Amino acid sequence: MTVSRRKFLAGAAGVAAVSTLPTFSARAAEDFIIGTYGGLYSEILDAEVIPGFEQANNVSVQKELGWGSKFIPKIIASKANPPYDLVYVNEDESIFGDAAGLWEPMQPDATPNIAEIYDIAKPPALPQYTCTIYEFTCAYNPEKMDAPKSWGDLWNDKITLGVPHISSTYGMLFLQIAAELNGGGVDNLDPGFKALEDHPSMKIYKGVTDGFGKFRQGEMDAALFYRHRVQLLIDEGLSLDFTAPSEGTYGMRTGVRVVKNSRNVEAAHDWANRAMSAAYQEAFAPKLYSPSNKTVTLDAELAEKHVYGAEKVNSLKFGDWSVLNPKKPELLEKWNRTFTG
Amino acid sequence: MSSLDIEDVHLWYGQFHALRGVSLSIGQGDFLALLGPSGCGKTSLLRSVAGFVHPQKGSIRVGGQDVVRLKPRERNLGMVFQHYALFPHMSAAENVAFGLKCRNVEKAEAEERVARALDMVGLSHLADRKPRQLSGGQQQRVALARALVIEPNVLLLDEPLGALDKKLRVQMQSELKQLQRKLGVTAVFVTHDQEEAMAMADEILIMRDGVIEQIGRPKEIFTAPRTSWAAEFVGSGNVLKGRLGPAADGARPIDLGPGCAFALAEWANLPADGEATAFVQAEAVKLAPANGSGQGLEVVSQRYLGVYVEVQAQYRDGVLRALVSPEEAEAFGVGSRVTATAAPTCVRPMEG
Amino acid sequence: MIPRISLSLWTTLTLIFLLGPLVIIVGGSFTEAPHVTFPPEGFTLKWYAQLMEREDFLESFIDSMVLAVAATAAATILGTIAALALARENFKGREAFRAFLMSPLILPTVVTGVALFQFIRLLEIPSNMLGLIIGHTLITLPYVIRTVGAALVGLDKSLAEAAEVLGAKPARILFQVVMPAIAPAILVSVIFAFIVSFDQVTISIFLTGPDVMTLPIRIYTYIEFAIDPMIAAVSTLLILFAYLLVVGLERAFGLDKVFGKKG
Amino acid sequence: MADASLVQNDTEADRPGGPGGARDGEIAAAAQRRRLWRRVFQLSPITLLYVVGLILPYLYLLRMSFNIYDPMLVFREAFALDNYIKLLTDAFYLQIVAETIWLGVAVTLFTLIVGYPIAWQIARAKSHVKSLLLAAVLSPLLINLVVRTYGWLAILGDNGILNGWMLDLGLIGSPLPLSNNFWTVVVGLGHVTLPFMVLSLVSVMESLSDELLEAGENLGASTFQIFTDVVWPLTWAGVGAGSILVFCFSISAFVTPALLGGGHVSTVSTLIYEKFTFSVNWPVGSALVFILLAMNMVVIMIHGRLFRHED
Repeated sequence: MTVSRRKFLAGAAGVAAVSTLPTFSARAAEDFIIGTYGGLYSEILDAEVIPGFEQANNVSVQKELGWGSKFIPKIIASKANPPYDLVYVNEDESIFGDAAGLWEPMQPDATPNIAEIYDIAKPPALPQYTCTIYEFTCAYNPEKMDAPKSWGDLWNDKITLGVPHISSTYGMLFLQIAAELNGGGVDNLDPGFKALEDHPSMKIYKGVTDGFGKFRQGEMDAALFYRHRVQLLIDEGLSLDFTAPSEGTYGMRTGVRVVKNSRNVEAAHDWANRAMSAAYQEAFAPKLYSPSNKTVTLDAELAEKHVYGAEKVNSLKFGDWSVLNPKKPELLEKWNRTFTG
Repeated sequence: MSSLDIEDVHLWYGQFHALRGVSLSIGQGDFLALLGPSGCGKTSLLRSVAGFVHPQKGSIRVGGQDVVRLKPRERNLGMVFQHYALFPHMSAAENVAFGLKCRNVEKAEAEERVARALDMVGLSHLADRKPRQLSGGQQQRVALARALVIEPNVLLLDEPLGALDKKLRVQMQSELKQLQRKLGVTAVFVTHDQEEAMAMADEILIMRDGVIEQIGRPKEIFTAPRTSWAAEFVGSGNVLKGRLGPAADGARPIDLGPGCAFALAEWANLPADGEATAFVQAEAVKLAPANGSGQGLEVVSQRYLGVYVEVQAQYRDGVLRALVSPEEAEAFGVGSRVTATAAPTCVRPMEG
Repeated sequence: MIPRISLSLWTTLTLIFLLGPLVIIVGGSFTEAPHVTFPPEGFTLKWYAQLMEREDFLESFIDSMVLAVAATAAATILGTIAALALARENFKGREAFRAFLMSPLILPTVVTGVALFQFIRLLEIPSNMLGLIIGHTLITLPYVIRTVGAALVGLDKSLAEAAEVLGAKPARILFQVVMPAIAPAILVSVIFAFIVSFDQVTISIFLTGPDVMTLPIRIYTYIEFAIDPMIAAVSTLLILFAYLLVVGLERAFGLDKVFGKKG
Repeated sequence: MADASLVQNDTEADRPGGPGGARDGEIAAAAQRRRLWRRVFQLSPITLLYVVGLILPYLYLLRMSFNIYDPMLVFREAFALDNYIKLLTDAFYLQIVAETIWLGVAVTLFTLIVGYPIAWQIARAKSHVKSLLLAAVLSPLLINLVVRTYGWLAILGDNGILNGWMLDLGLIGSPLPLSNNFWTVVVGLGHVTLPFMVLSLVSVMESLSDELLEAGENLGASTFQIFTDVVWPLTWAGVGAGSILVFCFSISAFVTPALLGGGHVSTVSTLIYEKFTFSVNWPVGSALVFILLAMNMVVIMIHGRLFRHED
């Protein structure tokens, strides 16, 4: 009894001591660290991208899974010795980091594939190596309402409107749409707050998982939502459809940036170049991540489900992040004032 | 203050038959001691009266009213628990006042009664102390005051003195008895200490394995135990077993071997011939030096008990105990030979 | 009678409340539908089979194990020494020091994580595991100090006195009298610390890195659309694991010493 | 370990000087030095850990809270009280602070009401029933925080399991709005903090003897009176120990309020998280941390008053 207890404690202490040892060793030079998304995204990277990249650059890729909102604070906290070589970011985060000096300057020469990217997804339109283009469409339940012609049709007391939380890119865009419908705009978002607040029946959703749950449970009848994710729900058999209202739809460009003071700038640019390649984007296309590369060709059935083709891509509107980014603290505060408590 | 009548009470704990048809009756103001070894059912009986256990059969009447269906709080019985069960977060006075509060006694009256109760047990000066600031004896008194202040129909005491040292216990015994007399409250007292029972009770009930072995006045229990088990338990004398002889001089001798000359003055209920069992108190045994060596009984030990000396002598079937004065005892040293006898009226027949 | 019935009814409702989410998750792990449904549709083990092929989840499980064992060991050793010291040293500001040691409980764990991360980056410590161990040790220490401290308060002083009278040296008193007497409390704190560390999300969010990714964070980043039945399967296995751990420790050391006694 | 005696009591020896000559003084001084070293030896490892893992990081945050937010640079070095002044003069933030406290109190009351009876059952149960009940009470701790939270969403949603059952049974005509409000968060937090409350209560209730309850009953107290006058005051210490754990846990939680509150519940903790991640406003976020900390201290002081040991 006494012996077993002592052994147990000694064993535990031993395991603890040994287990920490290897982790004290400093980060090896050949490690290449990226901050990227979990779930499906990371699985495709593992299967389709990383093996080839490792071989070409003689590095070992290590992923940290998360989101830009987690990567960016970590980069800010350790500017001189960044925890990543490269991170995946949304357009607003890319622009924010540019202003805050978090990125290595873009090198078009080191990333020749940038030539194949749609103009709206690369400098000067956007300082980012873009690999995916999303559309925020207007999803609605056809059993509850007719296809909305305008975003304004969502202000309708027969339906519950899903409103994305402000802490996401599309949350701010929807706020802007609401403002624009009511005489405001990117410089004056107050009418948007008022419109959301006045909606007879609205429900806030926080992120895609929450949105999925609320659509599945029938808690939301219409909402601005990722188009490819609505498609997933439709394929699942939910009574759902999507449409582009007359005011148009917003898009979002996601890509990578090389983190300032990266120890593998060269390899990082190679990754960026690959992320913009047709091969990379074709690997992601079956899972409905829409390409930013003009040369990617998709068969008709798949193309139907994608933000695809120059005409479609160029029809998208984009947020003016140089204006919106600095407003984030203020918007968050106003949001909390309006909708909580 | 009421009489207590218990009739044919049976109690099972699952398969275990703890009380097997107990009946007794005590009058108003009487003090009954429940005596018996642990596990005999005495505490179960007390708790049945209090209402904490529910006999499956039988009736319990307090002052003529059947209380079996009443909850403990409706029975108006005072109880002093083995470990006092004082509420640790309340002062002595608050503890005593608790029962009055439950009865919605008016505040002024309650205060007065609490003060009186505390005064009665001599603790007025410690009214504001918490139980853990009191000594064992003081806690005991608070528990007693708490049980009495509600003017209970019957006072139940569950080995209340068990946790005290001997000197304090003896002192509390007499105080308790005096108080009970003075208030005239009917009391039932559980103990496993026969001396305590003798010292305090008007009536003693000896229990064994869930049945009443004997009930009677202390003197009766002491001088005439009904069975040899009771005699052993009380431990006050000798159980004699032997063949009865024919009557002579109004008594029938009982054959216990050489050196013993005992006879029964009362034999009406005994068989005309054959084995009989009798009881004789140690004090009643008279010893005399035997004539000549090898005759009579051999004294095997002497035990000094203060007023008396207990002399043990080996007879044919065992050891005979006799209480003699210290002066007399000098004649009966260990190894000396004696003869033993007793007045025939002191030798009582038993049930075996 | 009525109070007793309502007490039982209330307890039953409480048990449903406590176990409800568990039942749904465990049930959901066997569903044939692509997302967790209740009651489950059909019965399949395919989600478990799918999970078995996931090396990343296995790696995260190992990371979490290593971390939880290290943090638990560190917290138990440091916490027990501190509790012993607090129980017998009588210095000025002892109560303030005790309160200070309990402070990780009152600090929001996510902030502790952020603050610790910033500080570790400031020192340019390259190991994320070290940061995680420090963080987890800090948030589990109060449980150890509380539990062991409470046991020391209740410890019969005459035990140590008796040993001293018998001529035992201080070290012997500590290891053969005091430690065995508080062993159940130490065991309880080991269990608590392990569970708290193993399931810690908030402090780990910023402290995990490419070299270590604990299982709760893996789950957190894996959930994209909904809890799919594979996540339900992971959770079910973890519940099973935790139960086995508690039962195993209980068998080995006897929890009844702590929770079994009745006044 | 120089002296492991538990019976050691330093108070007397600590008294400097006293009667006796210089030699005695020397011995006393040596003993005092030994004691000092012993304390240093025992308490320095843990102190070091706290300094490195807690004090220095928080000091860094404290310094940050005096900086000024800058949309471009994240923060500008400064030494200004602006953040605190802004937060403490803004009714909105004060309201969030008040709501956070209310959330903590509500969860504490919830766990107390739900947990007290089951703690009583556990304390009075026979050993095998006791083990089962304890296992059930501990089970919320065994399930992953995120998974558990989504589990609650599945149960409490408009068309969730609970509403579904109640509709099927005809108890309600239309779904009740059970999710995404303050009380959903209370239920979710109450679920995971219940073990802390129940275990604290059980340990106190177990030392409550049956004799005390019987004494109350015998003296004529009703079940209610026994509860209010005997059981409740004697388990008050357990309530105190449990409530401080539950309260602190609740006000510093952020995943549960963020997910179960459906964007309608803000606490100081969710606010801090958003300030650090979404709006990258570290100075204000840091200042909020210290406001939360001050709030905690006040609550703990009040708690200490409320649950003060007598004598």
